[in-house]
Amino acid sequence: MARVGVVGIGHSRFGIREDASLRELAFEAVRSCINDADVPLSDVQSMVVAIASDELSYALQPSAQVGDYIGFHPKPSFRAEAACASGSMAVRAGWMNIASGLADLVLVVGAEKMTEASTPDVTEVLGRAGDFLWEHPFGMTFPGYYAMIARAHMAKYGTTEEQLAAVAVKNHKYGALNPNAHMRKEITLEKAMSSFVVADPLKLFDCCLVSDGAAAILLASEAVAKKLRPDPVWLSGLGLGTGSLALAHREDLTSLEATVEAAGQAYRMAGIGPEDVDVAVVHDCFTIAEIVAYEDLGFCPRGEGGPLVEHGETCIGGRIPVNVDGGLKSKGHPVGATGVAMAVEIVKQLRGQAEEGRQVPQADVGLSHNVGGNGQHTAVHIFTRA
Amino acid sequence: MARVGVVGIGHSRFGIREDASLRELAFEAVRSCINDADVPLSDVQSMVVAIASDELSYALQPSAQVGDYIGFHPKPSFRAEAACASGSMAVRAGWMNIASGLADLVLVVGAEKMTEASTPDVTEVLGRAGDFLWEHPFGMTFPGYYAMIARAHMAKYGTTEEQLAAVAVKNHKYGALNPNAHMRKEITLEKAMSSFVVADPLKLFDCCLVSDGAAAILLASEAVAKKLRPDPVWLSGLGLGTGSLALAHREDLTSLEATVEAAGQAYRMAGIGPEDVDVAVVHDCFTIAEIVAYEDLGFCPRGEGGPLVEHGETCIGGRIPVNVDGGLKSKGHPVGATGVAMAVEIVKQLRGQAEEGRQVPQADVGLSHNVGGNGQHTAVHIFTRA
Amino acid sequence: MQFRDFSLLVRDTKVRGFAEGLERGELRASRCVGCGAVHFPPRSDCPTCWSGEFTWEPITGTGRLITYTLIKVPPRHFAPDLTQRAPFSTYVYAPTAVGLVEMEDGLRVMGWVCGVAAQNLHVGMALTPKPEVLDDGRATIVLKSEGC
Amino acid sequence: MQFRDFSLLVRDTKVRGFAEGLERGELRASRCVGCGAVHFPPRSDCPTCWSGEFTWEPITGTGRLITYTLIKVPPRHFAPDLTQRAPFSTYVYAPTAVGLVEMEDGLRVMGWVCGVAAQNLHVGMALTPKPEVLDDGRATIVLKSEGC
Ligand SMILES: [Zn+2]
Ligand SMILES: [Zn+2]
Repeated sequence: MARVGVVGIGHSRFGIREDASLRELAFEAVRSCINDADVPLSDVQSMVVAIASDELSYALQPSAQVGDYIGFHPKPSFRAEAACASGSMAVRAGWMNIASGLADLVLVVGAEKMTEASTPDVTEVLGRAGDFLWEHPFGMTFPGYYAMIARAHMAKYGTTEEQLAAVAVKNHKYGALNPNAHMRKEITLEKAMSSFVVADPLKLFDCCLVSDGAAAILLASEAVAKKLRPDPVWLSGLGLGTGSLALAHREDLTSLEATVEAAGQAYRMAGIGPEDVDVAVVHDCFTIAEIVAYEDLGFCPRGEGGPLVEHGETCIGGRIPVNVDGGLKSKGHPVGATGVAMAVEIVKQLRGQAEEGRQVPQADVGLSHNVGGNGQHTAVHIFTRA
Repeated sequence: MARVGVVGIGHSRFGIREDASLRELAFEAVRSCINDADVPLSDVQSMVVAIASDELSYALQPSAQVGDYIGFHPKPSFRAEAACASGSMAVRAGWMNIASGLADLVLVVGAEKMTEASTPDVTEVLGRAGDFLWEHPFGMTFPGYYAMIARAHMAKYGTTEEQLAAVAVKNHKYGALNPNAHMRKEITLEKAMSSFVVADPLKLFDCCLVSDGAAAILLASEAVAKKLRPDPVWLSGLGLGTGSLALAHREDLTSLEATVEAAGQAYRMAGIGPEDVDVAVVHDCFTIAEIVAYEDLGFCPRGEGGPLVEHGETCIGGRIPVNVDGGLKSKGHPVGATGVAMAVEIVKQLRGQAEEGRQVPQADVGLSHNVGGNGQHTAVHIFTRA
Repeated sequence: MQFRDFSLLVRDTKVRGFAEGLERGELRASRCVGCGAVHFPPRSDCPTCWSGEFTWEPITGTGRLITYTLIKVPPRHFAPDLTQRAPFSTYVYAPTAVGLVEMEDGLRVMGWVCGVAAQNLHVGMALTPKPEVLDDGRATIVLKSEGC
Repeated sequence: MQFRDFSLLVRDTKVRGFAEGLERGELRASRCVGCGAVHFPPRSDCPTCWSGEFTWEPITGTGRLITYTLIKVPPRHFAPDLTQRAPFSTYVYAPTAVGLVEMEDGLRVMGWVCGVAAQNLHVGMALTPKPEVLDDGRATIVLKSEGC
């Protein structure tokens, strides 16, 4: 199968970006990506844009805002979407664009402007990522769905609220070292445990931030990638799985079928297993989601996700470092940007360019895991140096 | 380059479908597609879904509603979007999915449920397909943009309101023969000319209908397509172009740069020219759009689009039959479904399966043209029998 | 655009019979005429046998709570100060618990938990799903404890 | 979600200086410090030289109408009976014409046409774009005929 390499990465600062609109955020990421790749934008043949919400963007075809503002027209561009996993859909479509032979240099951009809307509005829009017809009418919010997953995990495996909080403490520790992170400050277990309840058992510090931001990567065919730089990182495994719309229909409420499916596809395609992964970014929209991801990705046996983080095994130096960029939890979660930002982080780690204190030593194989809604879509991507 | 064939087509009835929700409409199209292909859905490996508006769907990741309802999970699926051209983005992504080697049997579904919202709400949402920041605040609506294009075309080429009306009369004539059409009734030139003004010079009968509906096609790799049926239609040319977000930035207001770009790509890839096209469906969201499409696609010289339709050259028997399914004008325009429905129609024509009175004789080469917004995105696809 | 109420949402579709059932105090699943599969939430098209014919049957009896949460930060459509229009269920139920019960035949029903103090909720407890018409005349689904 | 007014839309971005200009009666384009390109609608990032530094300059003088329309069916945010909140420009301007003028330097400005009867509008006529503060205190852009 065709090889596709990453030859450029760009990332805006995540946060409450009152200084920048959706298109201006995207420009910021594209400029840094083009600079990193050292390729003029005029050489790029095609683009895929991820933006999760029309409504938050006040626009149909929000990708046109990005294409217009970076001056990309009349070249091909379209939007890929799967809620919070939109960024990974764009990465996947970018890969297909090249592997199909349609283009050999493709820009992938993810962006979201979320903080203009009020918190109840954002809660409303994100809540619709679940089953808006049969579950949303019960006051179900986005945290509510994950709260139900957490409650089921606690009942089945004895997972504790302290273990959930340990995810937050770890991710804030690394986020504090990431200049692009939304909230660059460490938190204590006590602080996390005593924060107010959003949807029991999830507390404020179990929930990711609502952020503005953008990220971009430049993908190239094998021949072009090798010409452009000595160290392309290869996008070697792609997996995409889906799950039932209603949480009620999940056979096992403590696992995301979509992740298991996506991980299986990606490992097979890359010819590796979970034990080969040196560094991972997983979708910690809520702390419980990171624990479930450990298990679904095969980083530990079922039910042992809580102890894994509690014992520091997902810190640098542990068995498998996870979310050493701060994760969605502390780096922030501008939904459309997230999947692309995950690719940026893994490439950074594999190039050895992460900031001091959060670089995983000798990282040759990286994995990203990106979930849409409460498991309706999951993408798993594997990146390798060789 | 890899060949991709169409091995199944499905189409719901378009109209004010109070009897069916978004997911139920999609099911209707998928069922008819699977029946047409005579392949179990369990053999299909991947899916791409086109839905234009999150907001009209009351959902983030609206594609999950379709995947869940047809029972597709845990298999891969994502949404492709470019407003009214979303359907063609899904067709393009489906092609890439196969040509890249990721899958060899891919379902492409387009759907939209529009008539639940009020007319001012739909007008509002569609108006945001243009430049919502710098042009929408001037009361600009979707018809307003095309009215400005019409006014410029009239000033430059002497195009008349009667010529615009002739497009409507032709499309209603053929739509009356299409059992899936929203409005199956012929209209007279007098009726079209005397209808009320929506955005001067565009009158009610210059505007397409707001409809509910869905369409689906099944794509296959060359080897699988040949195994499945003796008469696959090949998707031989793909073009995707983009244009400025603001109408103000178009160098020539009487042409869509995105169409010119997309047509050039598609003709090159298929190795044909406009003179080789036997039947076409073009994006007649407004009558002026069909006239501009004639010129941008090379069916006639610049400025001669008005006379072309006036002289019956785009009827069956004329130089190039266009929109003999009724077009968006009379068949209806459930935005996400439209691009996929266009593919369905061209395959039907190339198979010789169109209803009596609207089958183009000896159609070997067909073309679809699908515009997002007022020219921010355009896809041109070429289908061939050989 | 505003959130619309539950009954309205299903009224426009082939499962509108569900809304009619709710109003009559009946919680209904749909059964596929083609293959006999029973679905809740109800469906009107079968992805197994592709039939589009379904009949209605009531969901009765008691189920077991398999998970739950207490929503403390409600979405906009339940936030009383932020919208004048209270859809479907009014905010009086928030922050009451929302639960998911599994019936004996395996069907699962989501609803508001009624008559159990938050600290007494536990996975495995018996609850009975019932439709309930609220004082604003709109229907919802409630999971009732014994004696509630 | 409601449509927000124009000034608010640009206030959150790097082109917020445009809104400030409007309120002072000045219609502003932006000029790229890197390559000198002038943009309207204004930009704050240059896709030619990738500079992010821009200065403001007023758009003055008279342009030619290159196209126009009369919006007879307004979108929701201009439909007075359908929303209590009148954003940016109030409906008093609908169904007045909306036009696009091209200035001598090639910049194009969209705005409400003022002081010309519908039947007297024609492509090529001279109009002067000006900001105008309406009686609700919000600013808009108006294309004025001589003497208006
Ligand atoms: Zn069945
Ligand atoms: Zn410049």
